[in-house]
Amino acid sequence: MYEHDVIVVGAGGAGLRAAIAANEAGADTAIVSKLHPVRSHTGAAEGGINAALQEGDDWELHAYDTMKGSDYLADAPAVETLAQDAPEDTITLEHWGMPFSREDDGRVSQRPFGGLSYPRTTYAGAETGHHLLHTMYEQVVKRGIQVYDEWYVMNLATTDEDDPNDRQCEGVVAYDVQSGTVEGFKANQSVILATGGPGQAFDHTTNAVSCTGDGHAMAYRAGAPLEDMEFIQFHPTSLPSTGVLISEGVRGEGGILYNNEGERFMFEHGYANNSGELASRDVVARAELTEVNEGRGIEDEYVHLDMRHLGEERIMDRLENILHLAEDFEGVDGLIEPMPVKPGQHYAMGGIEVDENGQTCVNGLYAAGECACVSVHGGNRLGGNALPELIVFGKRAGRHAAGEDLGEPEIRTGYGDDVEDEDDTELPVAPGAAGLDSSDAVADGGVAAETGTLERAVERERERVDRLMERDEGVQHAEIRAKLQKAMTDYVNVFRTEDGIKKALKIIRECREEYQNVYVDDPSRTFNTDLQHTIETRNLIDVAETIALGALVRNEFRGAHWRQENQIRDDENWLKHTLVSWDDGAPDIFYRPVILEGQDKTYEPKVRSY
Amino acid sequence: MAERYSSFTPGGTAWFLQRVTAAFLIVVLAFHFFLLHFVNHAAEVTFMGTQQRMDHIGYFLTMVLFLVAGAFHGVNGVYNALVNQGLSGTPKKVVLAVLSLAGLALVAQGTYVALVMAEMI
Amino acid sequence: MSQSYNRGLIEDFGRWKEFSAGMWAWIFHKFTGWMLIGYLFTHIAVLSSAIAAANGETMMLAGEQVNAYTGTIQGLEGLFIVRILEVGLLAVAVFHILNGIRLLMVDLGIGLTAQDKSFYASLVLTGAITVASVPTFLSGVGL
Amino acid sequence: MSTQQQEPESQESPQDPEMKGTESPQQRRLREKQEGMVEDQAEKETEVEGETVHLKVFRYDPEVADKQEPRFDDFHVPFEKGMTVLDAVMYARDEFDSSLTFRHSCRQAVCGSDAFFVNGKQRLGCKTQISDLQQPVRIEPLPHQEVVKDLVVDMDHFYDQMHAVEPYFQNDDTPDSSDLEEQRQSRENREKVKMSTRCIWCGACMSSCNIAAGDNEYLGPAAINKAYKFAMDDREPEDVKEHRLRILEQEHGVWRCQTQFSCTDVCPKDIPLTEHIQELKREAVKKNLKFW
Ligand SMILES: Cc1cc2nc3c(=O)[nH]c(=O)nc-3n(C[C@H](O)[C@H](O)[C@H](O)COP(=O)(O)OP(=O)(O)OC[C@H]3O[C@@H](n4cnc5c(N)ncnc54)[C@H](O)[C@@H]3O)c2cc1C
Ligand code: HEM
Ligand code: SF4
Ligand code: F3S
Ligand code: FES
Repeated sequence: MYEHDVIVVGAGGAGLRAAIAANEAGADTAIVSKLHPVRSHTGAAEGGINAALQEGDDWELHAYDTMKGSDYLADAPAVETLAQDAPEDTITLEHWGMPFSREDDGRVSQRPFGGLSYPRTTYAGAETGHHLLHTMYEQVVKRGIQVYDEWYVMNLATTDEDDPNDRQCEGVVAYDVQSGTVEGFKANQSVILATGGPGQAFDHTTNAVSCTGDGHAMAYRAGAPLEDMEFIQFHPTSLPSTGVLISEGVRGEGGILYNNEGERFMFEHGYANNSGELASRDVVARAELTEVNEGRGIEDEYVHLDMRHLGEERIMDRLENILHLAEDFEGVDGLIEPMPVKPGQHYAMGGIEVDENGQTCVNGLYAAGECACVSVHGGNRLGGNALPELIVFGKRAGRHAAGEDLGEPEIRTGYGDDVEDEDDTELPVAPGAAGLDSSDAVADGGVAAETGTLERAVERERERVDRLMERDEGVQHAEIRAKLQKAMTDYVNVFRTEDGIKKALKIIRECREEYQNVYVDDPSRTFNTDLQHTIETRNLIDVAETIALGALVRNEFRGAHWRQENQIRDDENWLKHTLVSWDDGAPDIFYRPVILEGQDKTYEPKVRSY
Repeated sequence: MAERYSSFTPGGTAWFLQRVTAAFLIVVLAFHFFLLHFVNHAAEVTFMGTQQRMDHIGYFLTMVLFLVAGAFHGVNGVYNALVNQGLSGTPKKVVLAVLSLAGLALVAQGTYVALVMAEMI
Repeated sequence: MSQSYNRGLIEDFGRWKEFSAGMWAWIFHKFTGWMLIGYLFTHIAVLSSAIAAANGETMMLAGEQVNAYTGTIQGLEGLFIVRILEVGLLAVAVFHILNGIRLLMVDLGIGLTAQDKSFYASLVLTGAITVASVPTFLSGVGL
Repeated sequence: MSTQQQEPESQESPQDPEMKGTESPQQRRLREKQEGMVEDQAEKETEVEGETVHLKVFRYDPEVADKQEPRFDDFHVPFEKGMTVLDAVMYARDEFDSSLTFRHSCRQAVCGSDAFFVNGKQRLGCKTQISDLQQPVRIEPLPHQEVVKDLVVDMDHFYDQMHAVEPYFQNDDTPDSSDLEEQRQSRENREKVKMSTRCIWCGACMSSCNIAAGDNEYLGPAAINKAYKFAMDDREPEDVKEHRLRILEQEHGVWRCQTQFSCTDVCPKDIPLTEHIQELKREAVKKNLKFW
């Protein structure tokens, strides 16, 4: 067993930042990550970090843009914290040596990005995330923070009081990928989840193979609700064959979208008469799919993104790596031909419900980064707003987890008197646990005091691994995963219908049942990725279900979430967050109102037009 | 971290001299080859001829310098090659000593021969 | 439990087929360097016959009484095998010089992107110069 | 530039989706030909289309009886246009043998997990098109590193070397971040370090270097390049730069490099590693000469 004050699960941007902050606050901090830190998916972010740095810009504009971009589903206190802290935290990165692109006078460059009223996206070439990740890892090395890399966290060790708000997270159970041993990690103060996105729930995604929503699923099963899971951002410009992302930077610099008739459809078909290609992502993604659906797509699948007119010099200066991506993964030379692009799953706005300090309703359990939902993105994330979220809320979570006082949060978490808990949506199948395998962590009926919570959790996970390894026939996880991904992409994609979502829920149920018979073929304990992926697949099922449930109940069109049955933003009924919690193995849906009151102004919902 | 390298000695000087001698050797070696195989044929070399050439103080000095540079360059090159192959500890010290001695002997003998040729002894 | 596999010598020597230009250049440069220093020692040893010559020693060469130095050198030069060795030495030296120039350029950071081409050029030039000099080296050798 | 884009598109007949479906790949190829590009590539592709790719994959597992002695397994994977080596091994794993083990994550050449030894060269699996390779495609774990299992090698030594060069920015004198004041850096200077900052820690370079193979203590090209990134960054003060050079000019530092260039050849991020190492050698010499 290992023991530290603060245990950070995940070593992407959020995890590293949290660890640095906790370490600076004096806590003995350790990072446990299934990937070596520099392999985290933050490294794939291309575009940049939004921060109001320049004269003429200020945080209030940033907050305003973010609220508007979120389609008024973000919580103002979170958004304002983000906008206020982003500049300083970005400059801190610069002081840590992050190689930002520069202006002639030697200051960091900023570029325009979709949905922003001011060019405030701070960038480092077209590989901002790579530099962010590496710069922060360097600081982790400098501070000598302990990193357990290639340790896969399987579950949380949480006490099992009835009310999640009374539970305490005491540590995590992880297994060493290299050797296969399952061990407990005791957290004297707190556990911070920073496990990134759940993109693998879909089959066409810009996310890495490792983005399997483990943190979501673990927190969910420990009793922390998942918030706004139906809000999935589909990026309008991913390469059709692999899902590799072509940065929004291309459009920020002036790249143009064409359909197969050579029309600049964003304008010519009136999707966004003012901003055109720079309208927010959901608008552009829907526009592209509409073009394709109406027969104006190329090869019936994608549209063209053209940047040739920018000139070689500018492209080489600012978008060089886009050229490499298009060449290596699609075989297209962006200097002489337009690049094929289509929408791909990109980002999950929702996540583990936390307050401004990163804390969930379970004591001692924190979340930060893409796996968390403080709610700064609401219904739709603006490009360049995730990286500042990592550093701002990663840092806050780290400090608070290490015991620093950051003031009372304004955002509430967990089940409480401010939530609305009635729902008459009919479900096609019973969601949630199917049989033994899916019942979990918390409520195992044992008395917490007798043996330690962590010891019991470790025991349970060892048994789970043994069970998976012993079975030698059944289904393989890859089959289940592929089925799940296909269902999500077919039915819970950019365009959503009630029937479709219900079909998806049925398939998810089937996946759960099949998972009862899942087995791991590889008999070895050494670097058994088969085992790891099998455990991940189960997490994906849980996460996919919350996404589909959220999508089913929210019958309106807001931000990235579009419903055929009610294609308007329904502020009267839906200015509220969807929350799903794992209540004794069955999902429980409830709602919490959006906080639109900021420090000194209230954000009035306006029509979102670009 | 970096401390574990602190007991080593910087190797820049030898590296630099290896390049300087190389640059010098290019010129002199080419000259030497040309003179003794193309202008005068090696087969027609006589003691007289050699003595004549060596009488020019410039030529004499060039040849001695050629020798010193070549000896350093060659011996240092061999030493580097061995060190790069993972020679370390006592064997490394021994090799250094042996090579240095051989190099010095080479230069001494060569210089002596040159002095004789130049009829200075 | 976990234990890893060391592929041993295969790693170090078994992959020569997969070597790239720069690696071959390195090996050849090493080889030629060693040859050259070896020759330098021999060369000085041969030239040491000058000491004997200065002391007035003489020897017989092709029926003539000549001094020890002239005799030694011309005697050696008279041998076919020595001439052949000399051509070899020339090849070795020329390659070492040419590749040495290449390496000096590399050290100065010039033309690094053409490092493989310059290696091939060194090889070709070495071959050409060697072949071209064969007549000169072999002229008048007493067979 | 912008003049050549429309015509080919407008040649398509969008009215009839079926027609379009059948014609477009051909037209695309036509267009590519018109634009004088990738001709031979297109030809190559039609050759392999519909065929299978023959993979020979290195297998080893210390725990599994018939894998304790390393062996090569053959897989025949259906070829698809644009297929990468990573796609191929993933297919082999998901369809044929789920115990086939390799690291991978991003699928887009940024995480550096999947450097393999493919047909005799260190390459990133996700960035290597199958159509560029001769068959059978032989896939092995990175040479000069111990094999943990199948294509997974032990990276600890590589990480140790990366950590040995004090791989973090050092400047005690940064402006106050609450004043939102950044350190200034000229564009030229940022340009100078740009390539060096791209390293994704894949270890391909280290694996390809003979010297690193023979001398375990050699810092290796990636670590030296990491140090270069800081040493050449004007934002770090002079004394830190000297300190960095002192680390680098240790015996197992830059002098060990014999300019074999294989690191530069294999680097998937096209970092001019040899050039950077050489530049540091010169810097070190310059620094030493100052004291003569
Ligand atoms: C292609 C792409 C481009 C993007 N571009 C931008 C952009 O320009 N601007 C912007 O603001 N945002 C961008 N984003 C979004 C942003 O990059 C991500 O939201 C963000 O990087 C997520 O960071 P993270 O730290 O939360 O998670 P990640 O970086 O994904 O890290 C997750 C970490 O958790 C670990 N982990 C996961 N599960 C487990 C487990 N079970 N046990 C142990 N460890 C675990 C992983 O090893 C990893 O270290 C982009 C995203 C993508 C995919
Ligand atoms: C004439 C021009 C010459 C040039 C330009 C030249 C250049 C070089 C260079 C640059 C190196 C260093 C290689 C490295 O460390 O990577 C070297 C190595 C060496 N040189 Fe020369 N050299 C020349 C002549 C000679 C001569 C005359 C000798 C013999 C006396 C010689 C013997 C060696 C040896 C033994 C090495 C070491 C090889 C090894 O690494 O094993 N060189 N040469
Ligand atoms: S320098 Fe290149 S080859 Fe070496 S680790 Fe970095 S990216 Fe990989
Ligand atoms: S391969 Fe090795 S020898 Fe130098 S140039 Fe690269 S580090
Ligand atoms: S999978 Fe990330 S680099 Fe290849």
